[in-house]
Amino acid sequence: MSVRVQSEPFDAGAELNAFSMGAEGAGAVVSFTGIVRDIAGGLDVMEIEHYPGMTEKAISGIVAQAQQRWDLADVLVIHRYGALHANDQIMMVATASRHRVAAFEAAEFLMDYLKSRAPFWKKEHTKDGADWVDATDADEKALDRW
Amino acid sequence: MSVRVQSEPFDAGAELNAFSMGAEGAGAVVSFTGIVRDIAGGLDVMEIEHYPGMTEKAISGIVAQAQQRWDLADVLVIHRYGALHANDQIMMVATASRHRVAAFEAAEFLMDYLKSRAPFWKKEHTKDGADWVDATDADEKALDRW
Amino acid sequence: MIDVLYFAWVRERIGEPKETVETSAVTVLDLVNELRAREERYALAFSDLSALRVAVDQELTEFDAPLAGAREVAFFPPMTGG
Amino acid sequence: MIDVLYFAWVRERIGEPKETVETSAVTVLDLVNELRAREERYALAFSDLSALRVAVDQELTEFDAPLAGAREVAFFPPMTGG
Repeated sequence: MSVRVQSEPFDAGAELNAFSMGAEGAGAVVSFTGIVRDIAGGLDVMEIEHYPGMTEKAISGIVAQAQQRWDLADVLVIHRYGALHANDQIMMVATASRHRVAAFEAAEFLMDYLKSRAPFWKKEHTKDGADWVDATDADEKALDRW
Repeated sequence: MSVRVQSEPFDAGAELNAFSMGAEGAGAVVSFTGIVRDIAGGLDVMEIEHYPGMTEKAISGIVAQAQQRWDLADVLVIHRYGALHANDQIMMVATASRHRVAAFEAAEFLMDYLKSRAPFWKKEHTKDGADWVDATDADEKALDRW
Repeated sequence: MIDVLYFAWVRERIGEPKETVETSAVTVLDLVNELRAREERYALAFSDLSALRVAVDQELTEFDAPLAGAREVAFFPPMTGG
Repeated sequence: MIDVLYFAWVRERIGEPKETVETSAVTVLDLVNELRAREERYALAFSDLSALRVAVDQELTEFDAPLAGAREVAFFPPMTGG
């Protein structure tokens, strides 16, 4: 398991290759990359605040749950904080397993939990001001299926 | 949409980065990489036969179905044929969408259909002989959920 | 005249990847029955149709599909891609 | 003595990210009520607890959780990671 919380950008392709190389015996590798979208138009900065100390702990706990539920060769989570811009990569998750279903399900589980159980908060700064992004009912409901 | 059927290896990380760069407006990119496993031990060569002419057509048809069902910014499918070895990458799929659920579902849909509706056949060569890999009921049943 | 293609173990049992067949078969099944009657290797390859798949002009179809106008028929086992 | 941390708009409403509080509160809710009674900015930040989440010693928990032995309590809105 590898969990990284960082302000620096990361190279998703290089991370995917290193992860796949290290995941011995895996027949299936799934990755998810989250990218900053300029939804309303005019996004200046996407600020991501987090809770140092708790963040790594919360993510590791979510990964441990995934490892209990699925037979995973390895798991990678990278999540950035700080000032991001449109089209920047915010985070990535990768899962490796013998079978594709486990790799897909575990990646979706991780994403659903990272969305609303890891201590990150997004604030959108535009020329008109700044607003905290609201959590959505859909994100909360996504946890029900697990 | 990009569909490639080739005997040469590919660089999944470089493909993922190029795909993400090109998928404008996407907030979510999902990739799947399939890797040759030496399940029984002693795998010498995994031979992949395909049906030139039909293969690209069948894959493009599957991708078109995915594009009808989900709002996708882009889709990439690469599938190799020929002689592969344990730990070689056989194929990859990538999907880009505004939302993570669409990107995940479309990638799973593509994988389920590529498994049993694209004209590829695997043959495992070991020191004890060579056997065609049987299609599984699980792979056929996987289509029922779509 | 129609091109008949074989893949995977069907190809191995028939002993060749492709042949051109003179036929007036109306459906795929008619063609299969003509082939079965030819030689033992065909009868063997086509002994269990539930273990086979067929494509007409590179589109997956069923054994009762018509052959009118078709240029290419392919027989193969269930696919194992991915 | 307990460290109280605030994040996102809770931090902005309170006006600081962290403070150390002298308290004999038994539960998180007791602490919230003590804070609410202090100043308007606290009353405002804690006006709707259904819009808030709480962690005690960096573990998510509920507002009726006990504070015995806790060193750190954090208040924040629902998370929006990923």
